[in-house]
Amino acid sequence: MIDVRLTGEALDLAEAAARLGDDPDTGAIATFLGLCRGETGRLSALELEHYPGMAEAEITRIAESAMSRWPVRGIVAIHRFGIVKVGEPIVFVAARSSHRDAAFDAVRYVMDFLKTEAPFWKREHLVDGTVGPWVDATDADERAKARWA
Amino acid sequence: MIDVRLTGEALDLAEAAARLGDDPDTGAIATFLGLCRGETGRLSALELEHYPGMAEAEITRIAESAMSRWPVRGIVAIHRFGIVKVGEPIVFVAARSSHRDAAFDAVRYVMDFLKTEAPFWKREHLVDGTVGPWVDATDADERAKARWA
Amino acid sequence: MKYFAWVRERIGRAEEEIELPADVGTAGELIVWLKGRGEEYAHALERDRFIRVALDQRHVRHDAPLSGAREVALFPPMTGG
Amino acid sequence: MKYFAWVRERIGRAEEEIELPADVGTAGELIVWLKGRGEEYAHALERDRFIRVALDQRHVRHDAPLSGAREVALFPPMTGG
Repeated sequence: MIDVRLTGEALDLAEAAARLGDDPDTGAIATFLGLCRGETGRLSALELEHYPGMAEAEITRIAESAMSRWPVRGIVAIHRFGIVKVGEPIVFVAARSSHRDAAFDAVRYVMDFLKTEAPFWKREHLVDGTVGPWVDATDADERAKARWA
Repeated sequence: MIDVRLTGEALDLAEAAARLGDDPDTGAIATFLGLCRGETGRLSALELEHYPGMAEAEITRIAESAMSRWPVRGIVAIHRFGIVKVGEPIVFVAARSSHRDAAFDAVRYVMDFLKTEAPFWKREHLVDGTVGPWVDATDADERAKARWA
Repeated sequence: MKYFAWVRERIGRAEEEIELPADVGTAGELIVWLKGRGEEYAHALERDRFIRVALDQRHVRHDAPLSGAREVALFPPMTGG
Repeated sequence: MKYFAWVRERIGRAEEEIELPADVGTAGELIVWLKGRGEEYAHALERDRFIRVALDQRHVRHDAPLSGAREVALFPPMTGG
């Protein structure tokens, strides 16, 4: 089971977690929640631009790849677009599996590829009301992806 | 911030997640939920015996060790005791951090040590109403712990 | 063509229909050709190798042939998640 | 002394007060000495090396000295989480 969704609204985490469904042979659920950081008071929000259609397709391809690598019974991925205020969720990824290693690996893999392959672009909105620069891609994220090669 | 709790009641996941608190410089929250598996229809529940006092102390020591290894801003760990029915949560662990790697590592580390060091013992309750054997410790769990050495 | 983030801003539009000359065969050749269309394109695409290309909503390398693609998108390295 | 899980079941009690002889110095020596106290102890502790020991709620190895511990617990390998 793969469930990928984009939304312009605040994430409802209970609803997001419920999308994994019930399954008596799931022994492990790993989740990740990425939040908009304030960068020690500098930011008021992040604005997320995305490529409609390709964003869903690319995250789905990443989740399919994760399910082919590990014995995972389901993956849910939800990603925000638009204005995301400091403290609000940007992305939620969850995987359920019989055992914990597969669930942990699958969620981390999806996040590492999502960061560098899913077509989203962040720009900063500053606390003084101005719109700041586009966020630069980081080497750390490229290295994180490389560890799965 | 470390928040360790044992409970004989069903876990309230929204309440559990809320224990992490708000923090504008948290960019990443990783969580793990361990559930009672049905073992393909064989089990009705697991019964968890624990060592009161030491269980809390040992999980706290494990969480402190995780916080000393990674730049994690908070860890929450909640563990059930008593009868846990198939599909119900046994353990919830969450960590918040500025960046995702630390949050993932901390949660996985806490789970790997909790499995082999926290004083809990599981016994099977079967669907035919009888009480089955105590669950044996696994080599896989010992190996999982060894990877952090 | 579709453009995103600062590529979109510098070019000044989010999408446009373009008739390609016959000698533009790959994604990389498309970028070079677009840079000759005007200052805004030259500015948006100046750091060639940082520009990502998607053909029909799939990432491709700059040496990928354009053949048959109905939708071509150019954008900066991604920063989601 | 506190006992848990199948160690508790085989010994037939969850806890008891015990006066140790002076020559029982380590956790491992305690296990050997307890095995001599009766069949239920011998059965519970027969696989010595699988028995875990905690002194004052901390795990210790079998060669750890008992000195000063107020609470000693014996139990099987743990299976929580």
